[in-house]
Amino acid sequence: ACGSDDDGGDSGSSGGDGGGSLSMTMLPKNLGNPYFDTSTAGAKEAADDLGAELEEVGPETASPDAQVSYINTVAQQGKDALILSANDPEALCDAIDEARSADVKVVTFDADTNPECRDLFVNQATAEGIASKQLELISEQIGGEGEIAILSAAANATNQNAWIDMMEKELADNPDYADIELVDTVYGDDDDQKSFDQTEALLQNHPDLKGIISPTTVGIAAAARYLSDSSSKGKVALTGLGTPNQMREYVENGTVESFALWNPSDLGALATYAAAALANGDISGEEGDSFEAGDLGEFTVDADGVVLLGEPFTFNADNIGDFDF
Amino acid sequence: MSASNAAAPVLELRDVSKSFGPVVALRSGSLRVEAGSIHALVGENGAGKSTLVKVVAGVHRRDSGTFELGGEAVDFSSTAESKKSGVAVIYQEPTLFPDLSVTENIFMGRQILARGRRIDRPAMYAEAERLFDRLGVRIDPRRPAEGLSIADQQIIEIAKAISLDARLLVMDEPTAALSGVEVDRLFAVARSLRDEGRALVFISHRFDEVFDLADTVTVMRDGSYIDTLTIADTTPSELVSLMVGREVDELFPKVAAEIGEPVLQVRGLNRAGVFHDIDLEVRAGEIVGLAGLVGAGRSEVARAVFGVDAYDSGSVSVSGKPVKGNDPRSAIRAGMAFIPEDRRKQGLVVDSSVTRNVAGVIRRRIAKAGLLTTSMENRAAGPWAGRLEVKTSALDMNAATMSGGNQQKVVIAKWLATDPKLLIIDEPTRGIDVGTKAEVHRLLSELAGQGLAILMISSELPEVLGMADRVVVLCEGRVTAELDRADATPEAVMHAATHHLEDVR
Amino acid sequence: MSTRTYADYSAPLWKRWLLTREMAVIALTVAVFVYATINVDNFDGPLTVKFLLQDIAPILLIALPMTLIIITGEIDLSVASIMGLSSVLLGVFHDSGMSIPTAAVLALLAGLACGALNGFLIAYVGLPSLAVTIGTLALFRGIAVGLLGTTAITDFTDKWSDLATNTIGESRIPLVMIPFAVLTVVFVVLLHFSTFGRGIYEIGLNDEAAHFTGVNVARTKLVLFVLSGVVSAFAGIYFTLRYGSARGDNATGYELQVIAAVLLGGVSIFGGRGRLHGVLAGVVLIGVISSALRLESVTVNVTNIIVGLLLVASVILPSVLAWTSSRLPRKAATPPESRPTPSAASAGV
Amino acid sequence: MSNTDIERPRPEAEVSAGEALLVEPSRLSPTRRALTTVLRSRELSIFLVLVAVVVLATTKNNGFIFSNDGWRNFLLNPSILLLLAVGQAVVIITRNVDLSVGSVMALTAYLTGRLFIEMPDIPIVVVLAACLLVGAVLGLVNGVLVAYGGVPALVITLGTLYIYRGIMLTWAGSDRINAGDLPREFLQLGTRSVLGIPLLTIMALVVLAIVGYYLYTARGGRELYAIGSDPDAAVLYGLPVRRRLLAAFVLSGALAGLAGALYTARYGTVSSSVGLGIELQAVAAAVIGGVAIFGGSGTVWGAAIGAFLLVTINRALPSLGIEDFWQRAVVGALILGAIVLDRVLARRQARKLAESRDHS
Ligand SMILES: Nc1ncnc2c1ncn2[C@@H]1O[C@H](COP(=O)(O)OP(=O)(O)OP(=O)(O)O)[C@@H](O)[C@H]1O
Ligand SMILES: Nc1ncnc2c1ncn2[C@@H]1O[C@H](COP(=O)(O)OP(=O)(O)OP(=O)(O)O)[C@@H](O)[C@H]1O
Ligand SMILES: [Mg+2]
Ligand SMILES: [Mg+2]
Repeated sequence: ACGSDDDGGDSGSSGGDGGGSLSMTMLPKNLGNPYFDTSTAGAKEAADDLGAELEEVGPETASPDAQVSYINTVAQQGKDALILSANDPEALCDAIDEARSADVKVVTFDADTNPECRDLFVNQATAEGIASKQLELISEQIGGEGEIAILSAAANATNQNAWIDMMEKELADNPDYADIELVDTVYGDDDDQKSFDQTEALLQNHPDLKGIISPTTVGIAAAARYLSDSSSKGKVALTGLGTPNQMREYVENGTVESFALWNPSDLGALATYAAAALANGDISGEEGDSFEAGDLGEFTVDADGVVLLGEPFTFNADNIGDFDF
Repeated sequence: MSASNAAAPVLELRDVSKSFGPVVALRSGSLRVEAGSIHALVGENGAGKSTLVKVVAGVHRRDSGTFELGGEAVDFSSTAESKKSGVAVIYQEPTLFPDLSVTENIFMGRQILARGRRIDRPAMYAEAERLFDRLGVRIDPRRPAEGLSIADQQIIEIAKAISLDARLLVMDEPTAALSGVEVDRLFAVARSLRDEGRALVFISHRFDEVFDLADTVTVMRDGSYIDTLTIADTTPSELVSLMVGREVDELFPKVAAEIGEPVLQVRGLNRAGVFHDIDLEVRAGEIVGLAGLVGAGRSEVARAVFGVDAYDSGSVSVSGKPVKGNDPRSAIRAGMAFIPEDRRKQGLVVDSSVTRNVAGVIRRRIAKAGLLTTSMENRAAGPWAGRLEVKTSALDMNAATMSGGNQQKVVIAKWLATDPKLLIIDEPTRGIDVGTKAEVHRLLSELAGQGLAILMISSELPEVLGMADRVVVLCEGRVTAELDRADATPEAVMHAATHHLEDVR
Repeated sequence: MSTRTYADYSAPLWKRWLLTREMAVIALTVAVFVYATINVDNFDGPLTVKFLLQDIAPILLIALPMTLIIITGEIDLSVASIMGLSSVLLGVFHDSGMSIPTAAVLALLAGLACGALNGFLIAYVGLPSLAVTIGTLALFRGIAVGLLGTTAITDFTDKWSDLATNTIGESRIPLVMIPFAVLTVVFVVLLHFSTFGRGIYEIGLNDEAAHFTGVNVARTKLVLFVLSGVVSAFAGIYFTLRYGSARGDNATGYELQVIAAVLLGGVSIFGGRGRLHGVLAGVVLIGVISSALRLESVTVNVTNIIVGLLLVASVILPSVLAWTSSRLPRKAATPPESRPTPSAASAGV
Repeated sequence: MSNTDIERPRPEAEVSAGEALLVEPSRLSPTRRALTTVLRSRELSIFLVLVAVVVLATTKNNGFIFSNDGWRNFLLNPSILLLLAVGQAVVIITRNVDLSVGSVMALTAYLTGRLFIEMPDIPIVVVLAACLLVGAVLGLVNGVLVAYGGVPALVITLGTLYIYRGIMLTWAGSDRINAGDLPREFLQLGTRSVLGIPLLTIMALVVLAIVGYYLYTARGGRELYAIGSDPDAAVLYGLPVRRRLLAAFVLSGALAGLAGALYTARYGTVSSSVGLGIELQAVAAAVIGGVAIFGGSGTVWGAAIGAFLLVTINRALPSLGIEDFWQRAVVGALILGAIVLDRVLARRQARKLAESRDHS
């Protein structure tokens, strides 16, 4: 690991409150979401590594207006950096602008805002990568033909929508998937009970459904729980993006064969390193800038200020025991 | 009915007092009731009878004085305790639960239980029917109490009380709404209860009933005990002078006024279930008394005339100009003023200041472009409060803290401030002490003398007879007599007020 | 006729103004503000006032008509749903090619219609406002969510969004405070200096007596619910432009925040009591507390607990005080002078 | 209206549907009377609406009810709301309201998870009892403040709505409960069926039956109605008003507490949004089921059917080809329809009463 860069602390920042060290705020979509709990844990480790101060705040429910207040607070506090997963690509921009004019560096992770609004976006995986991974998994599980449906987060969740678009496009274009029909897309709003009920509704309204893709950790866990004790268990395949701890039970009992995800902890850590690099003035967020991210290695900024973490990883019964997050 | 000291009276109250804030409702009440007797309690409105009853019932806690039941000192803090000690009370105002059935109302809290502490509805229905048979009435024990007439509500209260099997039964004006036949049945029941050795307290304004039923009578005046007499040794006129404490004539300073043009004309006013074919006329300078039993529909007629209630058909006009129905504002514009019977609920906003109350109706007139300030209201209200000599230290005092008489003055001030042509006044002196009563009467006479037309509703016959130039009698929502001052004897009015009932039953 | 004269007031001016519930709330608000300025880092920063006012603006706006409604003894739980509906309508109309002003006028009209529906059912059909507005809370929100699903419309031009976020000139006061100030003046005059306002208090204290003195109870209530609908729609439009996002679930739960602030400001839920300056202080108090706690990185849960406790305390305290003061004079009361007559002997039969 | 209805014909025999309103004793036989009462009841009409919704949805989609999962979900999904609606109905009958039930439910849902995490071997019954108890205590707090503070329940429970949820969220911090934290037998509680009826539904129905029976046949139950019907008269009458109010709030709290535990069993996870806004649904279920918001009338049976209707409509809308986004609008319309209908019927009854007085 590279040592903490103490004396770079106040360069380029309006000087936070702590004397010298960087102070950053982590603002996930909402609190109490296991996915973000994991990413925050990663971010905290990275912050410790950097000798920076990192604080997590956030709303109870994933809505953009609740996030705005927290972004405003960061502006008031004059923090060095804000690391944020956006609940809406547009709605936060005014507040972010205000924070940036108070010299706060803004890094989005997991879910982006419009590229003009923020300094950097740390992308977990390319949208194409995520979309095709999930299609690959579901196709494998249902034997390449039949009806499938998508259980997403909120209908205006940026990243989910991007993935769904990609999936639709690929389903139409890729001859391998010619026999797969996407019959419905429903939204569980990253709310547990709603996702659960939506799963039920999907099964009820599409008796011939063969598979469900849920590209959100809350959704896949709720759907798995519904399936695991319904008569559709084993008949309807389920895949998507989930965390191993939440999904372990369902993989072990056979409800779910495999699912994908990157390591949210790494994602949080990378976002933190990127934010620190920006705040310290090591990089400006231009395409081609590169920075060290501790154990994760060196990363380069791509077009539109995007930093890519890597390809998603597939979890299944053989490997799930090796992970704990 | 524990076997306590046999010589001790069932109920003994000595020097009991009770105040509500500044209002002294009961100054020094005393009452001694023996087992196996019916004890009448008489006194004017506001004499404190109901307050005394409520102390016995545990509704109010006395401020001082002694209170013994069967020789033992008691101090009830809830009605549940008094019930447990064998006291049953029929309150002046019915206290029924409108959503529940008649039977449930009778047995609430002490329902007949079957096995497993389960309420035994059939047994309760049977018992209720037995009670109604004893009272000689037919009421469906299963129907809800909602929508029962006042008389039927009162009968249920009576059934409730006698079913309690109490050693002391207090009845606060139980007969006010009952017809002759119903009263007779009630009295028969009361006598049989007395003969079983129970004690009864009976409050009534009707002397014929007091002399018919009671053995002993206690007179109260102004919150204080005056005297206790055996019925055999007294006469109605003695009771009246004890009650009033002065000559009755003095109470009604009627001055002759010149009677002018008709001001109020009511033609064929109808409202299903309430009143029918009401024709009324009140002339300038005239006081018309509207008499009848409680529940006869007098207040309803007045309310409909003034427009706070709707009517189905008929017409109301003031000085020849028709007044829109169900719209108090157009009645006010036409020159009507209405002093309702329930001061605290309808006449006043008791939690508001004297100013706000007095300026309540005229505020649209004193406002400039719809805007007004408290000082504008004070300027307008002050003189009116002064003319009626409202006893208060400042105009921003809440009306809630005032005595009933003063509250009534505030209401009168509020309406006189509108400079009306017609004043409708419902129970002008209810709950007002004797001194103020005379003041109110003098004021009404004076106003009539100045050419105001007055329609006065009163349950006190002497008041009606003493004040009115003409008496219109209502019975079951119909006009049954119209008597000139000369013809209006108590007998004539009471006959007209009840004959309809007796014809039907 | 001898005419008495009276003092206008029973207590001197300062007592009538300072020893009030409203002043207590204002004092508490000032105290919390001063405390936060001294002790909370960055609370004294240049952005605080702006953000604070922007955050509480919708609540301030809706609290105005809500105060009047609660003073009449009614309640309007549907305000946040009307905000959501007007937000969605603004978005949908704008999306279909209308200019923002046209869409905003239509959204305001929709708010008016919503308020009129509430008012009609409550004032003229005579239904309890609690039940009616629980129903319309679901209905209006349901229409909003139904129209837009969970998608959002976000393509509002900056020109209009800036109106909602910019400040007045160089000051730190957001532009939205101008319409708010105008509305405040209107509502203060309406409630405290007009015949209509006197009627509002009378209805709350005793609607029967108000009816008897010629106050048009039904029409007054209808007007208030209509005002509430229009102001809520206005708040919804502001909310939409501020966050640049028209969503069906915008402002969910705001009704309880508004009501909490109004009650905290000294308005009695039974009606008849309360003043606008207390209410505005109540809104600011909650805003200052949340803002200060957010700066201290205290979670919103703690803020909610504090608001809840304040609310409970604000209704319980007067009862407790009344109870204790009613106990005191009881002991001090002197027995009334005893009358001569009563004796057991004369009562003997 | 035919004369065959009459057992003891009388000269002026004019028996109408308004018979029950007459002052004099009814002339109908007890069975007929019971039948008219049922036929005219709000519970029946709302039940018929429920049947209509189910039939419609089933004709469009057989699986709505005629499939293993369809049948199970039909019974299972409303159970939690049913518990809350029963408690809420009891409180509303006393002319109060309990807005804190959603927060109480969230608190005990989290408590359930915590208990299993701290003490993995704890018996399920103990957890259920603990949740009932905690709910009862929270309800008691509401009850004490309302009954002894003499302040409106709306304000108090609005305050405790914030406080209880705040406590839950502060306590939970950022941990949430996952299915993996809970024992399998407990999760099965949420899904197991006995004789084709889910266990959760059986529990809810048992509670419903007990409360319904109590309200109808116990003195205490009837006193709750009396208190709601006229609180002042209840005091004058000497009913133990405060004690009964406490009991009503404790019951509502305890049932919300139980609902929290069952929520965890059913959904397996506890997030911060458990029970958010469900208080208004519980009030809505009661109101739709015919419990008057001003107290004194209505039954828990009605509230239970109301809860079933609300949840079932939600499930049926997609089958009927309506996006489920419109569900809340339908619920709102239902509530308004229910209270307007009540008012229309009450007015008609009042008119009949007035007329019957003229003829008597
Ligand atoms: N709760 C109360 N608060 C204030 N004053 C009261 C209250 N109850 C009674 N009073 C006042 O106490 C006085 C005595 O009232 P009470 O009802 O005992 O008279 P009453 O003899 O029963 O009269 P009536 O014959 O009209 O029934 C009245 O002046 C009344 O206004
Ligand atoms: N709660 C009620 N429900 C239905 N009808 C009622 C009710 N109370 C009164 N009535 C009816 O309204 C009519 C008028 O009653 P009300 O008591 O107002 O008459 P009143 O002559 O003014 O008596 P009071 O001397 O008490 O003022 C009566 O026919 C009565 O039966
Ligand atoms: Mg009396
Ligand atoms: Mg009357």
